[in-house]
Amino acid sequence: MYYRRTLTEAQINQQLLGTVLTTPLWWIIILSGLGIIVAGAVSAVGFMVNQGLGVTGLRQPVFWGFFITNFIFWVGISHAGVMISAILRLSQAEWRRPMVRAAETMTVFSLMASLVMPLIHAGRPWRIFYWVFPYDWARGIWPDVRSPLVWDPIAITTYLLSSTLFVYTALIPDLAIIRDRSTGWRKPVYGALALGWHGNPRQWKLQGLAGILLSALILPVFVSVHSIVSWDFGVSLVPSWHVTVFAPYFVIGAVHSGVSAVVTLMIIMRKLYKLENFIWEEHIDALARLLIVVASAWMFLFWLDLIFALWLKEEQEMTVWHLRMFEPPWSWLFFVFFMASFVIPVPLWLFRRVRRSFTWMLWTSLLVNVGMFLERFLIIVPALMRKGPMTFDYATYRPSPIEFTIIGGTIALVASFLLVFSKFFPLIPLWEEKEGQILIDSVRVGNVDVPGLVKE
Amino acid sequence: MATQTQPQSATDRSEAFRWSMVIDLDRCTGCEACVVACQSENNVPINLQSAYDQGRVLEWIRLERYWEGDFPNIKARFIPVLCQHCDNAPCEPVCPVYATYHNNEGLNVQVYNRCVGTRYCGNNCPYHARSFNYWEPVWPEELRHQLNPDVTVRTRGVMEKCSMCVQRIRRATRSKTPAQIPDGAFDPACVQACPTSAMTFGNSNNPESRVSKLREDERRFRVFESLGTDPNVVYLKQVDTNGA
Amino acid sequence: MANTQLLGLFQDTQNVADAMGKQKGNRFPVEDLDIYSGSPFPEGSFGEHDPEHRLFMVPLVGALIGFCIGLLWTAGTQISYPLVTGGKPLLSIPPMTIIMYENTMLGAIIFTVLGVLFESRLPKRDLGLYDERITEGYIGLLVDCPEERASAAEGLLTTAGAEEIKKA
Amino acid sequence: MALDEHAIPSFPTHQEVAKDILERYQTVDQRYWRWISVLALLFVAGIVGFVLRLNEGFGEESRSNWGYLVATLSFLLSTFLAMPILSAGLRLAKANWRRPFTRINENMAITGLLVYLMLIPALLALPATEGRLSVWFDFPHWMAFKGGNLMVWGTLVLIGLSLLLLVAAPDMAAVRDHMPNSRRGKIARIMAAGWVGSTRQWRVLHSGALLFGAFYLLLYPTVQTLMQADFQAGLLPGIKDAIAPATAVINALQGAVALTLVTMYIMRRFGGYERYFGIDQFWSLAKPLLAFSLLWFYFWWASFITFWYGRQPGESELLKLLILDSYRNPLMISFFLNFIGPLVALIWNPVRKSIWGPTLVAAGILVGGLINHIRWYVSAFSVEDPGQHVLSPIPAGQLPTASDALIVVGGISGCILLFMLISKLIPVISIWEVGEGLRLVKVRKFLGRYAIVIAKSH
Repeated sequence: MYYRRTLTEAQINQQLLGTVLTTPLWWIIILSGLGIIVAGAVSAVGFMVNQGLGVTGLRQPVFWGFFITNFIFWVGISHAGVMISAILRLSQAEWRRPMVRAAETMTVFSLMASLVMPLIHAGRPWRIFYWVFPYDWARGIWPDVRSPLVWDPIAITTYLLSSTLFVYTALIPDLAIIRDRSTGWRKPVYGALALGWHGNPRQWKLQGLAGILLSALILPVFVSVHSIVSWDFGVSLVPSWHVTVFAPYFVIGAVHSGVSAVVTLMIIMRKLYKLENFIWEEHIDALARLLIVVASAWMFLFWLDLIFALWLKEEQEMTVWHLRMFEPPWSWLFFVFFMASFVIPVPLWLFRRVRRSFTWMLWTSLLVNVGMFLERFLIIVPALMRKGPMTFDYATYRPSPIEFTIIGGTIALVASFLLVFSKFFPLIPLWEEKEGQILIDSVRVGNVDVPGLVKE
Repeated sequence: MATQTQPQSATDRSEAFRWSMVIDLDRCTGCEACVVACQSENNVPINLQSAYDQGRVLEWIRLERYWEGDFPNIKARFIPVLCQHCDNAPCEPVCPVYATYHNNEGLNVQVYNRCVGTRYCGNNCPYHARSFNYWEPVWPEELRHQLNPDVTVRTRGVMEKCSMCVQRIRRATRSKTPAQIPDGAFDPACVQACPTSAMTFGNSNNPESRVSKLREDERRFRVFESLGTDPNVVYLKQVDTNGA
Repeated sequence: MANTQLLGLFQDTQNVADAMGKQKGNRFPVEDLDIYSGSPFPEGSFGEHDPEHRLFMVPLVGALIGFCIGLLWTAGTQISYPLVTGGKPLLSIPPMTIIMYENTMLGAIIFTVLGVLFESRLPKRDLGLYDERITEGYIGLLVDCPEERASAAEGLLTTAGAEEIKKA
Repeated sequence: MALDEHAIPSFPTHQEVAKDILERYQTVDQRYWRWISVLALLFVAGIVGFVLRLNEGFGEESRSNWGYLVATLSFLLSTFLAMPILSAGLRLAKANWRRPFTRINENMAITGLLVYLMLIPALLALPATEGRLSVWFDFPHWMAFKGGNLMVWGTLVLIGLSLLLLVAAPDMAAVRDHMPNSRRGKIARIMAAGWVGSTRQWRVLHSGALLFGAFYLLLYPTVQTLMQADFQAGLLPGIKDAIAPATAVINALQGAVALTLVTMYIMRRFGGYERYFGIDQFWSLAKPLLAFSLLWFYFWWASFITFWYGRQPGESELLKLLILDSYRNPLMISFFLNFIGPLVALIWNPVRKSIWGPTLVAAGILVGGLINHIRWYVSAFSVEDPGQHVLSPIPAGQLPTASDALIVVGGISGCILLFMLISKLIPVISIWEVGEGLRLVKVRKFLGRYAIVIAKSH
C-alpha cells in the first residue's frame, strides 16, 4: 500500500541489478578498507591462539568476557532477519517487500560471525573440533547432551542452515532474472543457480507456499535459538543469571537490537545503492512503530527481571545488581545502556517526524545497538565478578586491545560479507517488488483514493 | 517425564568408597602448609607476583581469610577452600565434553585431555575452586626435577582443580579390597602436611572411619548449603558466642 | 505423433487471459497450455488450471526423521557413556527435548525446501522454448500441441495479440 | 481471502448493515430471557457458595478456602478482561477482519465490575506482607499492598469501561435515532452524548480509541504482575519465577482469542449473526490462537528448565508442588488442552479455515486455562506458612468442595450475564466500524477472475 510511483518490470530490473551487473569504484574501496580490519582481527586471533588466553583481559573469577558478549550480540542481531521476513510474510504486511532479503542475509552473516566467537574464546580452540563438528569417533566419547554448550551449536547450526535455505529459495526467481540479463561467464553460473526457473504458475504457486511454510517453520526455531543461548546463563547457579525470565527477555532483546540493525542497514543500503524508489519513509516508519512495541515489551521483561531479582532479598543478587547499577565504572555503563537502548530512542520514535527522517532513524538505531551490546556485557561481567561470597579473588575485568580488535573485526566481517553478497545478488527481491506492483490498487472513498491491495 | 526428571543423588551409597574430607576450622591456624604441600604434590605452577597481579593464580587449595564479629571484638578467621567434590556439582553438567564428571568413589574428577577450555565449569562453581591455565605453565630451572611423575603437568588452556590427590588414592587402593585398607592408611598431601591435623580424610562409606564419625559432629556445616550442591567436604566450627 | 511447442510473447496481461480462453475454446486442453511470467500473479488470473501438489505432507516426514535422529543421538550418547554429571539422571529428558526439537525443525525445513523444488519440477537442465524478455515484463503463453494443429494455435496467438511467436 | 472463480463476491451496504443490526437489537425474544434467567440462577448459586465460605472467615487457618475464588478471579482477569486488548491491538494493527467482533471484546469490559468485586475478598484472604516476601517489599501494608491493588485494578476497569463507552457513542446515536421513544432509546440518547458524527467528533473518537487502547495495553501487564506476585509468588516460599507474569499475560491473550471465537460461534449458532462472523474471522483468529498455544508451552518450559537444571532446594520443592507431584494432573490436562490439542489441530489449514475447528480448540483452551489457574493459585493458597525459606511440608493437591465449585461457576456465569445484559444496551456488533470496513472494500475484475481490493488508510 506504500507504492507512490509504479515502475515497469524493466525499470525494476535495471534499477536493482545495477550493482550486480557492474562494479562501482566505491565498492572496491570500502571492501578493501573492511578487509584490512578483518585481516587485523585475524592476526589478533592468531596471536591469541599462539600465546594463550593470557593476552585477553580475562581472569579469575571473570572467565567470560567480551567474546561471549559479542557472541550473544551477533546472535541477537541475527534475530531481526527471520523475525521481519517471517512474521511480515505470514501477516502479509505489504511493507515487508523491500527489506525481507536484506534482513535474511544479515541473519545468515551475523550468525556466522557469532559462531566464530565461542570457538576462539575456548582455551584450546584446535580441540573444539572434537566438540561440535565433525562428530569424531576417534576420541571415544561424544559431547554431553546435557550441557547447554552443546545445545548452542546445535540450535545455531539449525538456524543457520534454515535461514540459508530460506534465502536461497526466495532467491531463485531473481537468479533467473539475472541469468537472462547477464552475459559471458556469469550467464552459465547464474543459469545453474537458477535451476532452470521458468516462472510458470506451478513454480510461482510453490514459491509463494515456500514463503509461508518456511516462515512458519523458521519462527519457532528463531525463538528457540536465543532462548537456548539465554539458558547458558539461566541454568547456571550464578546470581542474577539463574532467572526464569531470561529466555523471553533475551529473545525480545534480540529482536529489539536486530530490528534496529535492519533499520540501520536499510538506510545505508538506500544511500549506497540509490534505492530511493524502493525504500521510503513509510518503510522506516513501519519499522519504527514495530520497534516501539518490541522495546516496550522488552522493558516489561527487564523490570520483571529486576523486581524478581530483588524478590528473595538474596545477598549475592543484591550485590551484583548494586555493582551493576551504582558502582562506577559499571554504573556509567549501565546508565549509557539504559539511555541508549530505551530512554532516548523510544520516546523519540513516538514522533512521526523522527520516524520518517532517515538521519534520525539511522542514529537512533545505531544507539540502540550500542546499548544492547552494553546490556549483554553488563549481564555477564558484573555477575561473574560477584558470583559468590568468596571475597578472596574478587576482581574486575578490563578487555584487552586484542579483544577490542577482534570485536571490531567481526563487525567488519559482517559488513564485508553483506557487501560481497550484494555484489552478486540483489539485496531487494525483484520479484516481490514486481508482485507488489501488480497487486497495488486503490479504493475511492468520497473524493480521496485510499491505497489498497488485491487480496487473493 | 515427571518421574524421569526427578533429581537423583549422584553418588551410589552402595559403592565401596566415598572419599570425603572433614576440616576442623577451630584447629586451623592459617599456616598455609596445605597450600605448599598441594602445589608440590600436584605440579601446580609456582604463583609468582605477576600471577597475582594478573589475577590468574593457579591454586587447588587456598586459605580464605574472613572477619568474624564487629569492632572491637573482631577476629580474623581462616578457611581452607578446596574443591568440595559436590554430589550435585554445578560444574559437571555444563561441561560439553564430559571433561569433568562424578566418579563412583564420590570424587569430582577433571579429565585434562578432554578439556577444551570453555571455562563454563569455572563460572558455575560457587566455591571458586577451579583455576584456568591462561599461560603455558613454567617452572624455575632448579625445580624442574621435583615435578611429581604421578601427576600430569597441565597444558595451557585447560581447567584444573583439586583431585583429592587421586594419584595417591589409586596407588593405595590398587588391587585391594576396602577391608585391606585401614582408615588413615594414606592421606592427600594437604591432610598429611597439616601441622595441627585440622584436616581428616577417609572413606565415608565405611561407618567406622574417623571421617564418618566427624561428619556427624554437632559443629558440622557445609559451605553454601542453600545452593543444594551437597558438598563432600564438611567443615567443623564452634559457633563463636562472644564474637559476632 | 510428434508434438510441437509454440511460445507466444505478450505485453498486455489481459491479452494473455483472453488468449488462454480462446485456446481452450478451440479444444487445446488446458494442461497443454503453460504461462511464463516474470512475477507472480494471483492464482487463476489467466484461467490456468490449478496445479495440485502434496507439499504439506513433506515437512511432516522430515520432522519425523529429524525427531528420530535426535532421539537416537541424545539417548544413545547418555546410555553409551553412563557418566554422572551434577547428579542429573543418566537419561535426562529435558535436555534431550531441546536437542530433539531442534533436529525436528531442521528436518522439517530441509524437507520443505526439497519438496518445494520437487513440486515445482526443479532443477531443469535446459530451459527449452523460452525468451529472456519474459523476466522483463513480457508474458509467455506456451502451447504444446500436435504438429498439424500448430498453425491453428499460431493463428490464435497472433489474433490474441502476441507480439512474437517462437517455435520449437 | 479466497474466492472461487467467476463468482462475483457481493457486500451489503452500510445502510443494510445498520438496519439489520438495529432490528436484531430491537427484538428481545424468549430465548434471550431464558438464557438470562439460567445465568442469573447460576450467579446466585455462586453468591451462596461465597457466603458459605464467608462464615469460615479470612484467618490464617482458613486461607486455603479461598484458593478457588482467587483462581476464578485470575481466570476471569485472563479471559474476559483480556478481551479489550485484542480489539485494541487489532485496531492499532489496522486489521480489517477485526471489525465485526471488536464490539464483543469491548462489551466484555463490563465484566470488570464483577471482577473488581471479587478482588476484595481475595485481598482479604491474603496474609499481611510483614514476615514474608512480597512485591511491595517493605512498604506499609494497607497503603501499598491492598490499596495499591485496588487502585491499579480499578484504573484498568475504568479504562476498559471508558473505551467501551467512547467507541459505542456513534452506535448509541444510531439507536437513539432508530427508536427514539423506547426506554433503551432514551438511555441511548444519554450515552450518545450528543453525537452527530462531525469530523471533529470522529477525529476525537479515533484518537481516543487508540489512546485508551494503548493505556489498556500498558496497564494490563501491570495488573497481571500484581496478580502473580501477590496471589501466587507471595505465598510460595523460595519461589523466584520472574517469568510468571509474562506467562500470565501470554495465556491471557490466548484466553481472549479463544473466548472471542467461542462467543462468535455461539452468536452465529443462536443469535443468527452468520453474515457478520464469516470464515474470514475464524480463520484469521485461528492463526494467533495457534501462535499463543505454542507460546503457552514456551513460557512454561522456560521456567521449568531453569528450575529443573538449577535444582536448588527451594526450587525442587516447588517443582514437586506445581509440576511433578501435587498438581501434576491439572498440569497434564491443561498441557493437553492448551498446547498439544491446539498444535495438533491447528497446523492443518482445513481445520483453521473452518467454523467448528477453531471453536472446538478454543473451548478446550478455556477449560484448560481454568484448570491451569487452579493449579497456580489453589496450590499457592494451600501453603500454610509463606514465611519459610524452603517449602515444607509440600501440600497435597486440593480438590474443590461444593461451595468452591459454586464460586467458580457463579463467577463465570456472572460475567456472561453481564455481557448479555450490556449487549442489549449497546449493539453487539459495531455498526460504524463494520460500515467503515465496507467503504474500504471494492470488487474488481482482475484478468480472468474477480478479486477483492481492501484499502488501508495510514
